[in-house]
Amino acid sequence: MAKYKMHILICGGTGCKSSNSLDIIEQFHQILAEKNLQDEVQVIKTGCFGFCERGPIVKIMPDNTFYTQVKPEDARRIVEEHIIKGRKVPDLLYTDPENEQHVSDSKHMNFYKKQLRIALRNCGFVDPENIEECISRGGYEGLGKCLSEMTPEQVIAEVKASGLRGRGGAGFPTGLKWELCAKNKADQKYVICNADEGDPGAFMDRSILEGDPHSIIEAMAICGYSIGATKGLVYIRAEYPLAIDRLKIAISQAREYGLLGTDILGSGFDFDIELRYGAGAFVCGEETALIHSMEGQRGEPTLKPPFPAVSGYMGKPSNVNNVETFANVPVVITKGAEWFNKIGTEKSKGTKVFALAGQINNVGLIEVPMGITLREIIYEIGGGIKNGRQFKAVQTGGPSGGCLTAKHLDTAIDYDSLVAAGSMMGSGGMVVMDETSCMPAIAKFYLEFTCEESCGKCTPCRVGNKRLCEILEKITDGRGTMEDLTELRNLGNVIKDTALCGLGQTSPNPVLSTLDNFWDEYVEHVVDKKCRAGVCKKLMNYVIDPEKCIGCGKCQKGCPAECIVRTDYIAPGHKLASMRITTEKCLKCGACMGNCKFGAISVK
Amino acid sequence: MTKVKSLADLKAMREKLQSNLDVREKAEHPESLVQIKVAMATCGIAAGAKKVMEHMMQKADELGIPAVFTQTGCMGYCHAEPTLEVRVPGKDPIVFGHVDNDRADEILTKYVQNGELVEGIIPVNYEVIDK
Amino acid sequence: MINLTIDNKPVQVPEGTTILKAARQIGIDIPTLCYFELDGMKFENKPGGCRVCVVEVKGRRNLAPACATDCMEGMEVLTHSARVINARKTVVELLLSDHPNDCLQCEKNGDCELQSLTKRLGIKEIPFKGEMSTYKKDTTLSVYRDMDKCVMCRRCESMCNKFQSVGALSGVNRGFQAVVSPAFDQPLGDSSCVNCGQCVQVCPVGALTLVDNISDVMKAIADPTKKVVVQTAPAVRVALGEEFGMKPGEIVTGKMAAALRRLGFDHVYDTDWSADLTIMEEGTELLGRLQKALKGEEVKLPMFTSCCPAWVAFYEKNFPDLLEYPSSAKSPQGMFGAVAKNYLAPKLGVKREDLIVVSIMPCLAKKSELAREQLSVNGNRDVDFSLSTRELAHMIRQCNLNLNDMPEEDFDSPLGESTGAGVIFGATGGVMEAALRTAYEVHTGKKLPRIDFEETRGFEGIKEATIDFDGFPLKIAVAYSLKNARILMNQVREGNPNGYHFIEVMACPGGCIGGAGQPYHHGDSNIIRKRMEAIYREDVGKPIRKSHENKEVQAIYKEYYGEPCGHLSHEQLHTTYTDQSDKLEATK
Amino acid sequence: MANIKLSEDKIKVIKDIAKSFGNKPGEVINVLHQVQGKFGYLPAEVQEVVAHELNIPVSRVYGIVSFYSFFTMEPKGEHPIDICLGTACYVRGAEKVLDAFQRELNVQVGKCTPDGKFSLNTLRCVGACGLAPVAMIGDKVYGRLTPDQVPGILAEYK
Repeated sequence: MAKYKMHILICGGTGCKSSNSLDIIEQFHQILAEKNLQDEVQVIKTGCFGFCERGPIVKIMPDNTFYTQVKPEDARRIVEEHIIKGRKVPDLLYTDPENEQHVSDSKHMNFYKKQLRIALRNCGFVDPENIEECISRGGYEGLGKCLSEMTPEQVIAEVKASGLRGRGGAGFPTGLKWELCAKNKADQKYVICNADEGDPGAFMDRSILEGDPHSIIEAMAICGYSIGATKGLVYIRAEYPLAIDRLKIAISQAREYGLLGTDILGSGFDFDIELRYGAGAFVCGEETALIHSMEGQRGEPTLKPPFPAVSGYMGKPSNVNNVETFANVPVVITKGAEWFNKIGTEKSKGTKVFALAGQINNVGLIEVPMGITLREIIYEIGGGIKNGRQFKAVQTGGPSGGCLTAKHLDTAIDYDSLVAAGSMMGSGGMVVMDETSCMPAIAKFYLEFTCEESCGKCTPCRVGNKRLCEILEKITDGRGTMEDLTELRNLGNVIKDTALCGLGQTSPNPVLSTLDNFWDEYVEHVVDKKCRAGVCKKLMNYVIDPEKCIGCGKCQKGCPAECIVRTDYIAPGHKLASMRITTEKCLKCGACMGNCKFGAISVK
Repeated sequence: MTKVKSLADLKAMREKLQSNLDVREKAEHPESLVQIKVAMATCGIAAGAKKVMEHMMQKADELGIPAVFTQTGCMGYCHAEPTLEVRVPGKDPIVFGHVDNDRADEILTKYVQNGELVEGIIPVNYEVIDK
Repeated sequence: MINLTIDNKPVQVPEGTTILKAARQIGIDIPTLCYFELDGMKFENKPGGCRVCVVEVKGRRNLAPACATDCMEGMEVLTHSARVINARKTVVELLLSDHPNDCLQCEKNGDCELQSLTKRLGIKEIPFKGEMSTYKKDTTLSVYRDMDKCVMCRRCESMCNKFQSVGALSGVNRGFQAVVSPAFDQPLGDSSCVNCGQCVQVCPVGALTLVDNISDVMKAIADPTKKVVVQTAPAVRVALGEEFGMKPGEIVTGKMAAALRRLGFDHVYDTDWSADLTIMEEGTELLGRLQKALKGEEVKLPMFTSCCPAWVAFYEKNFPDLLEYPSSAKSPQGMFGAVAKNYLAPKLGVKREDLIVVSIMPCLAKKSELAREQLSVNGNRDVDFSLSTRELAHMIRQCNLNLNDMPEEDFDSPLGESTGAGVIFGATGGVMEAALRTAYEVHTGKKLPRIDFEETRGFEGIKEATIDFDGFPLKIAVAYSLKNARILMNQVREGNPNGYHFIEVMACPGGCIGGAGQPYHHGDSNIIRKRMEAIYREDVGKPIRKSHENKEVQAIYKEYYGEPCGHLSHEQLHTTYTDQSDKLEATK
Repeated sequence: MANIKLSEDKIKVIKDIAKSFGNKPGEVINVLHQVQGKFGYLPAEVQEVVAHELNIPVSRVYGIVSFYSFFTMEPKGEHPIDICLGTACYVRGAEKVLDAFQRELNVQVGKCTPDGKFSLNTLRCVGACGLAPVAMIGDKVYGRLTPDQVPGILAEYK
């Protein structure tokens, strides 16, 4: 077996892939062959590195050099300079935005410094399509340990002791969930992996499946062993073709190596996994809806009880956990509950993966210990707000979460502190906003999503969210009244109190939390008919600064509403009279502003 | 492929496979390893650095030294090629010049394993960029 | 047993009891909307979707739906705290914000559960204004759909799928656009719908209503050139009283006949009479098949009854390969129409076209049945209009009458006499029992040792029995709900492993007494029970209880038809079935 | 009830897919995924055949198809065309541009040309009001459109 001296790791995650990372791989192969280096340098397609902001990412090992935004044509330089001559290619290195210096080693990048990677431990490190790489990282040893050294009860006890909680949203203790399912006797039970990530802007589950599918297979088998199930099902979004492919490859490799199938590792334990495809319904993240969808029904949630642990898929006891939760399980077993327990806060143990997005310098996927503050995430890992603007709010938990403000920046984040602050962990979306974001408009954006994704089964969600959305539309259109604000709050609270499932119960959070934290902004929209962020078009006025206007008339020609007229005023130094916008006729399309070459038009 | 039959099998397999990943494993925790940087610019290669590096990697393996080898550019000691820098955990890096296979063995057995200094040390006169 | 308190009142209930039922036990009536249960008939719609029945449970984060939350030891439930009332009102206000405000003209005015909820909660205005759902109106001959009024309770969907296995309706789309509809939003008439109308019976609002034929009938009555006769089905007389404030199960046969006369019908006859006639035909057909079978001749067994038009439509659409199994006898409505147009019209001295036959039925499928080609002669229908029990009640009120004040009157002759056997056609198992009473005596030539066949009675979904036919073990089955019928039909398809000879099917819960044209029972299955009791009471009260002993039936055979299953009766009293299934047709 | 009209080979494709899932009703979503994968969309006739093969009511199949956003009953063309009908575009003559596309392609909004090359849809705003009127073909944005430019643009794709 050839022993490679150097490894080139290239991100094959969906993000980097869509910006040509596969071509880069192809280029590397070609150039290495040309230089006769194919036996010395190995090219590995990995899962997501997380630093999607700067993709495609290429990492050179062993010197741990981290190249960002690599293009296929850069491959030659990397080979000729770095691989052959040992000189790093400086312009492809990551530039620290603070001191503008190149950073070559990911260890020294702020983006990675504060991260602790448990669930993402193998993402960006191993070739997800090669089970041997996974095994050499200790993969399946957790399963081995369970099967040969532990009873099912001990496994559950270990998971319980670790304090691991569900990473999909509500944070239900994983060990307890397993125990409930284990207690129910049945001829058949199911382990279900929820990979129906539907939260707009959250993609950690996809990254884990793409980067480390074996950890999920291993964890599901561990769960199966502990609850007495021999069948596993992964409910995965059909929109994740790459994750599906990788998972399929991983499953067949695991079967081939005897890590799935009958008599796993000589223990007498049988377990196998099948895939089921989601078809685009956010509500199917809710476990009862997910189960109905797997059974070939409309993905409508049903009341609990009965819980899936009692009557789940096909009426059999079933345990549903999401991808990230499962990804933690093998580590809990191999490193032990005690080790895991030390990470995090009192009630939230371990780490959480967040998809960092919005007006922030480093967009990407991060994994941090519970208890980290928002400040650390936003300013250290995230590299601060884009364009040096002011931080305004951060939205966590996607459509089910709320908006937190500067006063929450130093809160240690975990499941409970986020709920106390009016938001929630959710699946881990984290959208950072600056002063250019309008909070009522943000609330409306999320409500529109909820309305689109509501299953329509219960009244509060079907009609209530629609009405919430309509009231928000009224407010952002400048037609709102103070009574509307009262109604927003009352209706939001009723929906929270009466909706059938988790999606409905949490759907008013974006409204309620912005009402709490940005009340003034709502009042401005309603009373002053003003949008300070300049987002709500109907509340904006375009004005021409007569001192700056040279009177070229370009704005007038491009105005669809013919609302721009020439005045009599000629500013000092100009030859032509300035233009003026007739506000009453203005459609607020912004065409004039785009046409003005002199920056004379602004929004007030 | 034969199936993995037991946890012991799995662990044995891991042992066997692990070295393939060493390059990456070690890169993740370089501070706990012996880091050996071989200057491999044109002059170094011309002076036989590549062969020395290959030899040294094999030797380190034989001796069971947890070392990570990286290639680096010209260190500026063209007069003493092949040159390499050795950083033993907890110690300052030392640069050796005129390294051939024998000297390489010596560096490993004497300096790395026993802490004895060997001939050919070049005084370092600059800071490494990526410290 | 579980102990809990509801509104601070202690209550003890068995495990598995919902808060809703526990509360009812101590006189606390929590309002519901989507929740619907037919106790003892294995039908339940409990999606927990409307959220009207929410209550506060101490220690729980959010409100709990009482209809679907089981009582737990030590639970403290509040059903009317300020939080609950506010939530409940808001939920109903939300429903109203997407509901047309046309109560006054709505078919369901006065019978609407949303209307009574609104009144009960004291909602005076709707604080929410916004987009309202709009859908195409759609109608079959029986069912009218105005889905703008749908509140997504899903009762109709459950009825259509879980109870009837017809599968015409399904929840479609999602979110605010979610509604119950046939596939591709196609007209209900183009779907697998069999017009059983049970969706109408359970709809809490005016989204699904019957097709109203009152004005057609009034016009005919007002037309001096027409003679208008009416027939009334057995189940009507045990339910019509409910519309006039009488207790369920009150028998109003005489008052009904009197009211019909006052409405202006020229002659008031009884479908019970033609039910007896049906037994003569169907019973004879059964005996014929059995005798052939005994002789080892090729014959289709089991024979199915064919009086339920929803059932007929169901097997034409779903079991086109088994069309030779059901009896070819027309339904009592159909037979009455045939007799009226062929035999009665000349007797009354009117042309066929000038005799208008109206039926009063507990059923909505009858409105579709009368349009079957097989029930017309040269485009003139044997039965011109069918009114449901509810429409008859409307008509009585419209004509300033009160059923309570009516005298007891008899039906007209010659199509007015009936036996107890004709009466019990209205309940599940009744056609079977009536047939057995006659077939036994005709077949054996002996008098029945006992008239009552208890084994065919009651609310069990599928009843089976073996009847000793003087040494011959006759295997029978009785089913109500088309889902149960489907089970039996599938058995027949698989070779009739249970060896049935005769199977009765009725589509509606408890038979015609639970028909879609009956007064709304709003899920109170006791009402259906009372109607059934009344049916058997009426049976016992009849001097003659076997169809073949009906004097007027005997007379018409003597005078007109000759013998059951004879040539003329075949022509007029029997029918044919056609394949109405979806077909896969390959094109190039 | 209606007769389902579909070509023989299409029926066969559906039958084979249904069979590969054991004709089990519970597999309906998997079957629909594969069928859509083959045909690109799920027209009514196709759903009828799926229902027939799995022995479930077609209303249930439609209930599922209309629930999940991944399933579509409209064919998308090889080059999907989206015309912005936001206010800014509308007042600058987007409707005339839309008419031109309709005329050139001889196709209604929401439909696909018979050869499957183009499908035509409208949307509310693409956020490029400065370029109004705007149309998108695939991912490419065309701005400041006039009706007489339409034939030339379409020619790029023919």
